[in-house]
Amino acid sequence: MTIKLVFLGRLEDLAGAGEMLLPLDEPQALPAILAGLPADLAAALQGPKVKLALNGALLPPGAEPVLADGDELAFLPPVSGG
Amino acid sequence: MTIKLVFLGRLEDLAGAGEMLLPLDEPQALPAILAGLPADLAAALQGPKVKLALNGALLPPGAEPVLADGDELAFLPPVSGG
Amino acid sequence: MPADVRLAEAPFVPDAEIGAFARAQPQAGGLVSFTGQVRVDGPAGAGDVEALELRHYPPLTLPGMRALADEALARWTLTGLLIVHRIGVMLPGDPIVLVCAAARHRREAFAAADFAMDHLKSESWFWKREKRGGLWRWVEPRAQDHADLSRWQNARA
Amino acid sequence: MPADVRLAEAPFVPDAEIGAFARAQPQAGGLVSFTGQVRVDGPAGAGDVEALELRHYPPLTLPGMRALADEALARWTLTGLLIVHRIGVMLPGDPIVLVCAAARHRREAFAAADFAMDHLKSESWFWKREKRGGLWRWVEPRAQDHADLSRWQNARA
Repeated sequence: MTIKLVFLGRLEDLAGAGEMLLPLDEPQALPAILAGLPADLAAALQGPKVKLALNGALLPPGAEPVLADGDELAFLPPVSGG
Repeated sequence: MTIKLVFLGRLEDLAGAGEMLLPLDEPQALPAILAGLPADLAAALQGPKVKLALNGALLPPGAEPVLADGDELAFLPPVSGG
Repeated sequence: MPADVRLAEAPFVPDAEIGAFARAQPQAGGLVSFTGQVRVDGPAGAGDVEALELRHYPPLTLPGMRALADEALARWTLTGLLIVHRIGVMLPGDPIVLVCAAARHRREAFAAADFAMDHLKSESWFWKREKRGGLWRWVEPRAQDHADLSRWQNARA
Repeated sequence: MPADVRLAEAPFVPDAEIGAFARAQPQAGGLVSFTGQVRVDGPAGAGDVEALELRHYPPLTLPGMRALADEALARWTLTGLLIVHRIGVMLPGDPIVLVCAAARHRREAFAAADFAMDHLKSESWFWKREKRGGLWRWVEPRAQDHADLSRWQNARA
């Protein structure tokens, strides 16, 4: 199974790409997925102002989604100002 | 000598024309000029909200101009709303 | 930066004016326009406005509009200001007034356009009559206009 | 009356949009437009913005703009509302955003356009980067945007 991570704004620069496809052996919770990423990226993705959207729907703060095949998880840093 | 009276807004309807040329024998103050006009028009021209402009310049409230040859006196009722 | 202030005796095209104004304002980050037009009241009815006429007093009208523009320029930092006002007889759908304000920052453009409209509506030397059911009738001042004006009498709103 | 809400991937012409919008609003007495454009900073300098890019997240961006339009329609009595927002790379002078609001009465048109801009700027899903001196840099949130938003959190402003 494969999941897709999407990085917006400055998180894209940190990740080196706007999207990342990850193969998974089985559904995994977010902390386990982050543990497989470079430490600086994982830290930035867990920043207090970063919001999450699972398959296009915003998650409430503190949600710890479990990702399965085909899921898309977007990391949304604060939007830019005027 | 001749003076010109200018009537704006609904005062024009009352006066029957937008302008009136009046021959004068000598310079006259406003009350004497108004005395020569139809009573209903004279009353309307003296309404508390009617402003006066002499030769294109607004007069302060209560001004009693004396008009001489070539003068133009405009009677300006309240302007219309939005 | 002088304002562009005009009386129009014939119909004008607001979007053409807005486009020309915008192209002259490359330093602006934000441009606000207000267009006032003679409303079409929907399916024709006896009470609808058939025509509108604006009369003015030339020695006062344009100088008054220029003074208003100067006040807006003094009050906000604008890169440009345009005021066009129709006089004469207008039909439903015709533009009556156009105000465009441009500024580096959008709040100044909004405030200046809003300010100019409130003052144009209530303090400019225009007398308006409307034709309904074939009869012309002068339009009286509105209390709302004075309320609108009072918004600007304290600090910079 | 549904709002017309669009993302534009290529340059658009605000005055053409404004004109088409206005011609579809004969029942409106007042139309307000706001155009935001990439500022030209004057004589070229090393600190000037050479280009601007807006990225977005498609599953959220347009739905969020539509929800904002619905909120404006619920809050004011409008005859029409148009929101067009660019995405992608823009150059100085290019339009970024256009909001048009039309209403029978001008104050509602002004308020709705102002409200839509405050919310578009601070709550829409756009991430902006600027190119200066050949280098791209992400633009951070601004405190001013939150102040702008707070204007709308009490009663109908």
